[in-house]
Amino acid sequence: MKKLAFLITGLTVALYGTILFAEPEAEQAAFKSYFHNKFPDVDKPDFINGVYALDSNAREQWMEIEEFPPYEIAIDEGEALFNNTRFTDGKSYGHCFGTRQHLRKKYPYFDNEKAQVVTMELAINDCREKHGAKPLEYKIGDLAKISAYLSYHSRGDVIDVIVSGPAAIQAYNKGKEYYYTKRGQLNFACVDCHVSSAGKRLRTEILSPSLGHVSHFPVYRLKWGSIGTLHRRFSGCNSQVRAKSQPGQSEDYRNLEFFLSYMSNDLEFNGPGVRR
Amino acid sequence: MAIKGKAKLRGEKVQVKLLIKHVMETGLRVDAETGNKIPAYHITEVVGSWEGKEVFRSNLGPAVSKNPYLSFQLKGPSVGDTISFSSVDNKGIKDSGAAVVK
Amino acid sequence: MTISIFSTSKLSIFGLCVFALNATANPTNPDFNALWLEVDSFRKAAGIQGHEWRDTAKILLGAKEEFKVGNSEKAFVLLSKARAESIASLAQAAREKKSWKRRVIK
Amino acid sequence: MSTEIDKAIGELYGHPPQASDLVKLKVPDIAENGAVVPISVSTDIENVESISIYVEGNPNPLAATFELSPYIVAAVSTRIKMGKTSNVVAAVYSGGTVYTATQEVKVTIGGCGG
Repeated sequence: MKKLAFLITGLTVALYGTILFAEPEAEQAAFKSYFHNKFPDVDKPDFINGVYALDSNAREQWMEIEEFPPYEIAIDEGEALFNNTRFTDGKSYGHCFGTRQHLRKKYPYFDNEKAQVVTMELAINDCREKHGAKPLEYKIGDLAKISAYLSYHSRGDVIDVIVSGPAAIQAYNKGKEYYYTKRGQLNFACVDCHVSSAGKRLRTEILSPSLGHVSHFPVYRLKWGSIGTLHRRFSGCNSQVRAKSQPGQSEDYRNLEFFLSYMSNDLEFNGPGVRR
Repeated sequence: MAIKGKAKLRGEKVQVKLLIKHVMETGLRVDAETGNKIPAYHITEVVGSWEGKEVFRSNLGPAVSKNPYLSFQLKGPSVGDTISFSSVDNKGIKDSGAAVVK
Repeated sequence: MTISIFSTSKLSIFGLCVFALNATANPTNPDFNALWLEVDSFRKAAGIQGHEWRDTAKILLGAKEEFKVGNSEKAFVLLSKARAESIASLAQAAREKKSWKRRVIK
Repeated sequence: MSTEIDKAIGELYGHPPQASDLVKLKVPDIAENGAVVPISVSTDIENVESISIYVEGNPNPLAATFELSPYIVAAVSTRIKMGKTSNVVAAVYSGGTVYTATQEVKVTIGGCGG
């Protein structure tokens, strides 16, 4: 009898698990096929190039800038920071991360112990704090440079975010809710600009598709004149719809990154990038 | 060295590209906090040399983009040669860099 | 002279209207601080739900500054604007609790 | 071409400009962002001594000059700032003559990109 109860419990848990999983997987498939159907002329892997996958005039200028992109300076500076920083305990970033290669694809992931989404930028500051150093600013500057350097050495790796277990699914769902929720005085959700309106002009801009959004960060934006992280861009989006933006690595932004990255699974990382 | 250079042999020509870290302040922008104009601060001159000879010279104004990019083509250098660069801005601050022809 | 600067129609819907505000011409209206605190609490309530708007806090600060320098009329105009914003953002938060689900790509 | 640019070219080279198909100017019709507009100038004209770039709408139209040595092929590129839609002029100086090419670049003010 006890055995039977155990078995039933086990089955229930397994079944429950399957149901929980089914949702993100099905949502990912629907998300991808929406974009594939909307833009049948775009090669699937090309979605990592954002708006440049859709607009040839913009793509040509972008390619010219990519010939010798301004973010190369940031990569060099990020390399120096990553390799030369010695914390007060004598340790370096290498003690936290080991190799610099293929790091980007480990993030974002759901850390069950910490019960939260860990992004690469969060991990960089965790490393600093673990070794007695002050955390860096999350949206700009040195952290974005280190991120650029590490992203550069993960180019070509494939986005492979795993959403597994109830806590991770909860984080995914929170990210999803954030993505689809209207905010700000202009009453816009991420989905309003970057799904049905992707490829359309909003004033002078062509709106980029959400599929592949996370692949090319951090980016050197011509508008910024500097390199910035994904969360800097998130806060820019908030601000553009006149919603209060959040600090970098806020729980909402991390969950959003988790959701968006999962939506772009199987695409390649190609950061850092140049964007207008 | 903040001037990053790349030099690639393509056929008979060496394609030289360089990127210089510089704010290239136009002198027209206004500091939002103080209301004062931010003074012009930009690179004025970039020189490229090969085997001790000056082969390229460019004068830049503040209308060149932040982190200036320049590209030109050279006839003569071969793989392994060094092309060196130097720049100076309107405060007299100098910078340099080099690229080996690949 | 009495100027009604706050629209009360929206307020009653959300049960947030605890008073009908009629700012009087008295430049040292003693209620300003209480009203200000209330609008600020609306702003914070929207913020907790992730729905604070970009400029509400700025407008509220502006209202406080104007009141401090004795520019009461301007202060109340700004406070009214902040109030409208914070109430609309609370409404947005309430509405979005469910309506985001309709937008999920399936 | 504006008299302003004529004047700037006259000041630099001491000769008036003349439009020429031999000057190849490559700029976008619509700039992605006025802060960074890629521009390339090349020509088959021989013995080029100098190439210069002008932006009509900028307070100081002369953006950059390139002094060429015999080792240089007359093909240069850079990136320029443009405050508003205006003509961009490339001037090529050879043998006492200034040859020019002009093209309009539309500049739209940035909003959200990504």
